[in-house]
Amino acid sequence: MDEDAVRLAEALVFASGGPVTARQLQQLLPDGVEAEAVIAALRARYSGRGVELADVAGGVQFRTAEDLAPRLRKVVQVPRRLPRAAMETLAIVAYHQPVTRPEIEEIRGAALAQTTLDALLEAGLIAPKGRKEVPGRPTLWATTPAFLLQFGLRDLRDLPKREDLLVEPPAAGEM
Amino acid sequence: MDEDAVRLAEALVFASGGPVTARQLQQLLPDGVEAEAVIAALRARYSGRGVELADVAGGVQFRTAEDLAPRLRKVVQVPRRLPRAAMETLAIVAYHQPVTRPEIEEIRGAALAQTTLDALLEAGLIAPKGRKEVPGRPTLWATTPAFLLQFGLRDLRDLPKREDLLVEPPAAGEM
Amino acid sequence: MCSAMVPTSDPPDALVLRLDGFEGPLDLLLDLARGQKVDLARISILALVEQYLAVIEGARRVRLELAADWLVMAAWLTWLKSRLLVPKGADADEAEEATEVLAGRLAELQAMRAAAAWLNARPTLGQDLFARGVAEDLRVTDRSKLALDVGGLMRAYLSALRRGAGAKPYRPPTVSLWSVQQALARLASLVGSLPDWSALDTYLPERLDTSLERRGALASTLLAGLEMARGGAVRLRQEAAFGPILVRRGGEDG
Repeated sequence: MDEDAVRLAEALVFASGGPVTARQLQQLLPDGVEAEAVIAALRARYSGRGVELADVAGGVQFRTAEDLAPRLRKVVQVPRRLPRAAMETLAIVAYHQPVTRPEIEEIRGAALAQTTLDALLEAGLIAPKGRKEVPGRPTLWATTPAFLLQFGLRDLRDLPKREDLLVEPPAAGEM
Repeated sequence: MDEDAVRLAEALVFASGGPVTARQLQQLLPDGVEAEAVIAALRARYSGRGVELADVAGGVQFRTAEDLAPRLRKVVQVPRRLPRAAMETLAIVAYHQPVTRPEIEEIRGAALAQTTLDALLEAGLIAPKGRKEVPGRPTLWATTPAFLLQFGLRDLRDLPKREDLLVEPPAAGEM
Repeated sequence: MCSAMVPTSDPPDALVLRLDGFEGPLDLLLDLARGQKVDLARISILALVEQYLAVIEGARRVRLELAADWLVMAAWLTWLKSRLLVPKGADADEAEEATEVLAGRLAELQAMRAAAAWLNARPTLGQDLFARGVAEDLRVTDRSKLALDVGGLMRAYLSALRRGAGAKPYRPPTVSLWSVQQALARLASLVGSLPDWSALDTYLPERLDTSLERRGALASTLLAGLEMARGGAVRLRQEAAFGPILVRRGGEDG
């Protein structure tokens, strides 16, 4: 195999912004040199190396060898914030637990979407805790140990007192 | 040389795109394997190939071999070369950094055109670096790591000494 | 680069001056200095000054609009020339100093231009060498963790309470007042069982929480008493002004 052609193919695949097709390579090669053969030679050369020639979307591209990828992979943690409605619901559950969904809606003055409840359940921050013995027996909700962990609280009593929070108690009609 | 370590270094430097420092590599290597030695082995392996290992901006980076450039330019997108005024301004920033715009203008004996500044900023070759504590607090300019990468410098000390520059003035009409 | 004077054929001796080929007076001066083909440290400043002034003079002759900085430089060089031409005297030091400043500036520009040329001659990334076209991103973003803090929880609680309170329609506080009708019914049912005089306020209902309710009930009971007294069902008596009002069943002489 023509060493110069392999070097050129190597540089082209390396520098290209996307997969390189045999046709693209062929345009750079002198007459009589088959792009397919050059690519095959390049593939053989990189076989078993840290980087390998992979077939992707109609072309070839260098790619980290599969066995090395996990060692190079870096996990970047980007914590997400809860949406406002979920945060408010969580706060109400924390202060009023055990509390029913209608009670949460009453306190927030807004309907509680199922997705909001699901988000809190999925995050393991709240859990059902029995049913209220009133007609319809609605589920009672309470915070979980994961809630304490997440907020770095030892105990629910570590939360600021409601009275400390509300400088002016919400008198009816005032707020 | 530990083949696994060389493969890992190869994969890391390939995947990164930007320069990889010996320290970064060292963190991935098992105890007792010297990053510097691994890099040397990798450099030797790629010597004379279509892609070579270069020392730039405090680390190593794979780059295509220089002799292939004329052919690669046909298919790889090449940005426009910087105009003379921009190159001179860049040289002044490189040698006098951190430097203010009036100081650059003083050395060139000409006003610095906005388009020149924009071209250097857009190419990411210079960046603001604080302000000079004189009346008006003008912005100070300095070169970036991209400047080192672009011109293949390990660090700013790779620039020739000013005295050496003056020994052989470039022939008129070259620039 | 050496395009300060581009000779044209018509008229043969005239020069079309293109100062716009230069980036300012210093650029032109450096180009003229290089024309002397000697080390910058040994150029003849006087010759240089004269060349510059000649170029500017020529430019003005062809009525070119000359930028201020070209003329400022010309004026300064004219001054320098006059100092250089006078025999050694008081002004010589000043002239020497000015010459050094000019030579220093030319040397610096020369150096920077050489540096630019050196950079330009380097194998340049993106021109002569190419880095990897697409870097592989081996970073994995983990968004499973939640960013929560007690402060945010408090803010959420307060805003929930505010909205909850704001969402309720305004209802004036209900006050239950003892009506005259209720007082009449109560008085009628009780007065028969108490044949003797008794204080009217003993006929008030048992549960009166506020003084407003108490005063309202007292007024209603008085009105009920007066109404019943009018029909003769009860008799009312008051011993003294503001004294207790006494009530008993009517119909019999007391």
